[in-house]
Amino acid sequence: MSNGKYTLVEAVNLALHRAMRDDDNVVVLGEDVGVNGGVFRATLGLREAFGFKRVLDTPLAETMLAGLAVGMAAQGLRPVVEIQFMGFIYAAMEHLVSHASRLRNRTRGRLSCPMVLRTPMGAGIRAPEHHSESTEALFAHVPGLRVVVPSSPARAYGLLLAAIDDPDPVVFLEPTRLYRMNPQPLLDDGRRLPLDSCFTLREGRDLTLLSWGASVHESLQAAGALAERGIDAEVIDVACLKPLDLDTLAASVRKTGRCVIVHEAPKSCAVGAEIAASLYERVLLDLQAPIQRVTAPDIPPPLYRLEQLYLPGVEDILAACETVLDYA
Amino acid sequence: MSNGKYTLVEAVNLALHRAMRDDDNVVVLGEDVGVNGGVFRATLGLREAFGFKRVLDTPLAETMLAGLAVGMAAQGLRPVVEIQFMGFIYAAMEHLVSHASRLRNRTRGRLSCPMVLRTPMGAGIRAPEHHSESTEALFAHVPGLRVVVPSSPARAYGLLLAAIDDPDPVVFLEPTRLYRMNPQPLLDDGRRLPLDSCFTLREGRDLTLLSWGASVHESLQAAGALAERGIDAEVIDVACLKPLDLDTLAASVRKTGRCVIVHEAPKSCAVGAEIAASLYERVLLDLQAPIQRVTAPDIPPPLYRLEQLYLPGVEDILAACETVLDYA
Amino acid sequence: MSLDLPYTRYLAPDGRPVAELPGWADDFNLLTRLYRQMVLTRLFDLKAVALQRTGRIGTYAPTLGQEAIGVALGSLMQREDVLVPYYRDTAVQLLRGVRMEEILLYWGGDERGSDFVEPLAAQDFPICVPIATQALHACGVATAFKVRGEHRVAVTTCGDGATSKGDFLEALNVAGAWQLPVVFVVNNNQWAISVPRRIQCGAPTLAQKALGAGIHGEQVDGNDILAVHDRLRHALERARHGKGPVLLECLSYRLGDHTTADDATRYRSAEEVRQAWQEEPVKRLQAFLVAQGVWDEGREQALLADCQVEVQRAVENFEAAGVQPLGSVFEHVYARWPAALAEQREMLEERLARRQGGEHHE
Amino acid sequence: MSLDLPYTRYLAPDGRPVAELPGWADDFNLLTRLYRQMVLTRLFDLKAVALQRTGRIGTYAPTLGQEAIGVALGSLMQREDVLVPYYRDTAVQLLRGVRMEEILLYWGGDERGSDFVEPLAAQDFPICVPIATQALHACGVATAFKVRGEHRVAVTTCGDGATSKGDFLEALNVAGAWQLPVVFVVNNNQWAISVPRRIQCGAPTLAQKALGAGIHGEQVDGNDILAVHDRLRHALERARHGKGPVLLECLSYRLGDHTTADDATRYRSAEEVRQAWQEEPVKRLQAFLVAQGVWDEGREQALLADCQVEVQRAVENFEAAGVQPLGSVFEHVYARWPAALAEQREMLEERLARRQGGEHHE
Ligand SMILES: Cc1ncc(C[n+]2csc(CCOP(=O)(O)OP(=O)(O)O)c2C)c(N)n1
Ligand SMILES: Cc1ncc(C[n+]2csc(CCOP(=O)(O)OP(=O)(O)O)c2C)c(N)n1
Ligand SMILES: [Mg+2]
Ligand SMILES: [Mg+2]
Repeated sequence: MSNGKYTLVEAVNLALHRAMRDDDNVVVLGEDVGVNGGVFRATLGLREAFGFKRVLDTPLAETMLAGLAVGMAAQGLRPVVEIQFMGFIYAAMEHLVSHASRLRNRTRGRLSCPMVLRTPMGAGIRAPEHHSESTEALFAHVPGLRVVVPSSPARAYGLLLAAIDDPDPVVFLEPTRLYRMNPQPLLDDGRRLPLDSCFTLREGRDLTLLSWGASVHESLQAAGALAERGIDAEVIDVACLKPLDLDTLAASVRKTGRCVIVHEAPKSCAVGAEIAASLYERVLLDLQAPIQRVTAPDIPPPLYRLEQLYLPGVEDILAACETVLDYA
Repeated sequence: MSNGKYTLVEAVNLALHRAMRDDDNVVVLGEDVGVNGGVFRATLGLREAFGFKRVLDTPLAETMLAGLAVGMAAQGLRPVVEIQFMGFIYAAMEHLVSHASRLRNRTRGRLSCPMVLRTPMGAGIRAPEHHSESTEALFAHVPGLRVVVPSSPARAYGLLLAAIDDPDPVVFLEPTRLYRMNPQPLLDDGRRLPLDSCFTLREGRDLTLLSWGASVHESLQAAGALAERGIDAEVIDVACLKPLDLDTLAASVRKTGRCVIVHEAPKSCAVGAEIAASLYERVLLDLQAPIQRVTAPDIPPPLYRLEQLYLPGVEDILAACETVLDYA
Repeated sequence: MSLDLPYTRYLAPDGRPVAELPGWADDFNLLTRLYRQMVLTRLFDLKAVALQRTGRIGTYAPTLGQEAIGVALGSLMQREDVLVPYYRDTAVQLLRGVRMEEILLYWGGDERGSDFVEPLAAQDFPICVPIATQALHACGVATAFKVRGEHRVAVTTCGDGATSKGDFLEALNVAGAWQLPVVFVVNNNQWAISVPRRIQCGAPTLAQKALGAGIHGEQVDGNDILAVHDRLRHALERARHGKGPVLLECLSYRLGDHTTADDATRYRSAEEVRQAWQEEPVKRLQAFLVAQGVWDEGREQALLADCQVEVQRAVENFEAAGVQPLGSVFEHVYARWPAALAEQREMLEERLARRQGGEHHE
Repeated sequence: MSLDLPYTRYLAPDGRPVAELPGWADDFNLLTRLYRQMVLTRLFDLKAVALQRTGRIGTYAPTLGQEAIGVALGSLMQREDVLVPYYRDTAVQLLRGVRMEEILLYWGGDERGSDFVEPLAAQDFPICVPIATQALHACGVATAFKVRGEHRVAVTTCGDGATSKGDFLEALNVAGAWQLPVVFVVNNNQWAISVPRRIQCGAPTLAQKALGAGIHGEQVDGNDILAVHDRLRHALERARHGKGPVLLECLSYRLGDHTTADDATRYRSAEEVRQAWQEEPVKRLQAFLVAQGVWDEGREQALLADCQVEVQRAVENFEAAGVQPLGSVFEHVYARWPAALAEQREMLEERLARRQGGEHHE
């Protein structure tokens, strides 16, 4: 937090401080979130500032974390759960699918579930086994959930505040690869960002690059490289994966006629498929070329020596851009 | 099983008997699978035929079921787990994603996980809450798994035998709505069906109807109605959702130029999205109209009084067919 | 290892006291109120089964023979407490103010059955079908009480089968670690569908699962409402006053099928069930009350008549409820249906238009 | 409730006997073998940390101070038994025949590290990172033994934190219900990253989690290899002979950071760690052996020199291993890569072609 600049993880921390200060109902819980401030330090200082009643170091159990949050949220608290890595979120699945996402619907609005489940996602930091997952598609398929992935400090701050405010459950996925990259100036003004809009990071007329999470950065780099060749790429951070802001995405592709989707998750049945399918439904006649998906292959994330092979790289994005640009 | 005709659930039962007879390593486990023969009677008679050592009534715990199966499979058994309803499969997720699907990969082939996890899926039988799920997309996204959905007694028989034979983990989803429909003749000859091919149920030249599970039946009915109007629909049971036999699907759509995908799961990020996105990648120029998806809306399955609203009906499929046929 | 966990029973199956009764057991007003409520519950429960048999509701999970547990619990919980029930909780739900017609709506496939109108139940959870998951929700509710410093208790119920699932065990553990104001009531009715108690767990009691979590556990005769009431009262007081959670294992028997979709004769003997009928809670309390001279055939007949009227009225209300507006399927998925998903509502409207004539929905 | 679970300790922290030693404790051949193995483990472990510090492997979970548990276990398991370990099991893995270079490969980001070449470990599970999940795999392995009527034992290890997770608790329950030949070894090293033991569980011991599952549980001083060895030997025999599972809680202390990515000074005092060093297992056994006259400085120096050579050789083998063929990422996902996914291999080949020059992979 030197010189008013913040990394993404510091922005998360700032938002948590802000949310806890503004609303006594916000309670943070998870493994190592208290004294240790989280293994990535996302919850640093919260225990000191808000006490052990609102910053709970829990027993080690992810099913429990999600289940507790459902009960707390139904009581009007706003629990913010940290799952230590996305690879350990699966035990929380039953409570997310069968309860958190439906409590409001099941009770015709009598009870609701304003909880946030935060977790670091993605590969690329030479982490141990099971620490490199991008399984956002599993959540984006579940009606009643929101799924949000910030890719900059400012978006992390504004989206997390909005997620905590939101009256419904939000799965909030924080790309570990970006946690400590590029500190950026940030005003701690409590401003929320909308939870169902994407962010156009760069306007362009020749093609649309759609991405989220850490891949946004390779997409921006690819756009930079294209610009040097006189090609004007629009880059959109999809950011909110459920619900999807298809109107903005479609408008962009309608304009450019060409689209490349970039994500870190394995290709099959990922969120990229939904975006592609939906775009075709909306803009088929405007498309100059088939939409390309630049993704990980359908394999588990390899251990770190080969993880760069798994991650879509700038060259891969550029190759896909060439394909859509050259398509006759 | 009157007159050599079998319902889908009887075909499952027949396959289980066959597999257990042919291979001592096949072991069936789950809640109520033993004395009771399963709540749908899919495991009827197995306990009597193969004894309590190979037909295990278990404590009530789905995480445990999946975890046990991983350990058993690594030891060379071929566990066939029954999850009582798909709505209770989520607790098994961690073991499916982090272990079953990767044990082979993690150990470079030293250990493997030839297990089958069977579960009844889908709505339409006026079942209680949480008994009407179609969340196949959650599994179809996971590298290392196979996901199979039979939609006839013969396919249930042949695909289940193949799933049990398969050296890798298979999620086998049995549409409850079809369990007791239309008994069909079946030869108990042990013939396996391939696990990565779809089934063309009806050939046609005007449009392609792609579906799986119970929706296959509405798709066939729609094709019948279209035929009366002189429209010749090809109907394909996709059946194997992971991996997807895209070659066959693409060939059909290349031929017909029009495609409607029908499934019971909510639309967003479902398997239909992957099929559509992949087809566009392959056959964009052959398409005469955008692919239509006829699905459930993005809502939890309603309790049964309104479940017919949730399920795609024949009229809905016909409307989508009209859209693709009329597209200019 | 022999663990001498407490086991409480006051009344023998024939209603005769087998131990010195607790002080409050001479409050015959209370006891007849409990009795009336058990009878009402039983009649309503039988009616629900009958409604399923004629197709007017869907699958239902009868509470037959297990009324003492829920009636004791419902009569002891305070207004400010929160119930986090499972699907075999008709008895306690009725006492929490959940209306009979709401219970019928729920099992009749209508979400309004979980939108309890009575304020008493306004914070109670709906029936929980995914086994044992409710135990964690109750701990979350109790955590909220603790965070806010409120003297309220979260009470959760489950069956014997549920005690094998991680959720239940994780819940015990966190309840013990945090000394949460939560009471776990296990209705050990000896069966989890077709799976007998002995197959669930190798321990002689389920109550001893409390020990690994460092919480208090004990057993009661779940067919003896005096025992259940007495020990539950202690458990609730204890939890309410910050003295920690309790696991109360109530030994009962599921006299009916698991649900109306089950056929229990497939997996248990008629003899076992006949035996169990000897132990059932309604007759037991009745015998006690008759022996005390505070109950007789006349009162019984009057009670039955009253109950029938009440049940019948509920059935009429249920049948008058009609179907929810079809758009309701979207209304409560999110607080506001996201604009981004507007297309889906249009899809549904078109679908409705096509299906006009109503042949597909009731 | 006071539960008198057994607790075993033979040697005080200074190595002096505090109880009558078990018969086998005069087998100084065995004891010096155990001692040598503990020293070798410690040196290898320190080397692994050093390799991480210089970027030659990734995150590593040191076993410093907990060597007695794994060394006792590894020396007692039979050839036919199966180990289902967690990530802090360098000690036992080495005795199971997992090669040092394999352990380095694993933590160095290379799957070949889980493809154990020694036949002894051929059926052992790889290191398990998702906490407690391995406990169920071990029960599955034990189920296979039981189904086939084999007299083999599945042994699984985990930390204190892991005992809170449903998987562990469900595993205990099914092990008890089915009387599986499985031994659960809990390395209670007092910390789960920054979370102290007391926050995990309200019960005074973790061993008593056995009671709810109806299985045998006990505690040992995990820094006293005589105690660990003795009680583990009993546990394995018991399980092997069909007498049921055992939960053995070994009280130890994590002298190092949780992993090389952790900084334990953030959450625990130097004083606590200093205290814990007084109890550590290597010095304790050494003191005992010296007192028995079977160990001395000369032997110690020779041992250290031998170990250094062995560790150094392993590091060289590790560094000579090179990178796996890149296509290996597809080879083991399925037994055969599905034809339907052929396109994905092509995608990868193109990706490789583009990245030639190798700037993106080591
Ligand atoms: C997670 C989950 N698994 C399986 C089921 C299916 N199921 C419904 S009730 C039941 C048995 C429960 O037995 P128990 O806990 O003893 O309660 P009881 O019904 O006997 O009151 C099962 C297996 C479910 N509802 N939820
Ligand atoms: C399911 C799961 N949740 C969280 C983690 C992250 N994590 C890794 S180790 C650890 C603490 C484990 O403590 P303990 O069980 O005591 O074992 P120890 O590391 O102390 O030996 C945590 C929370 C994980 N690996 N798996
Ligand atoms: Mg029961
Ligand atoms: Mg520990």
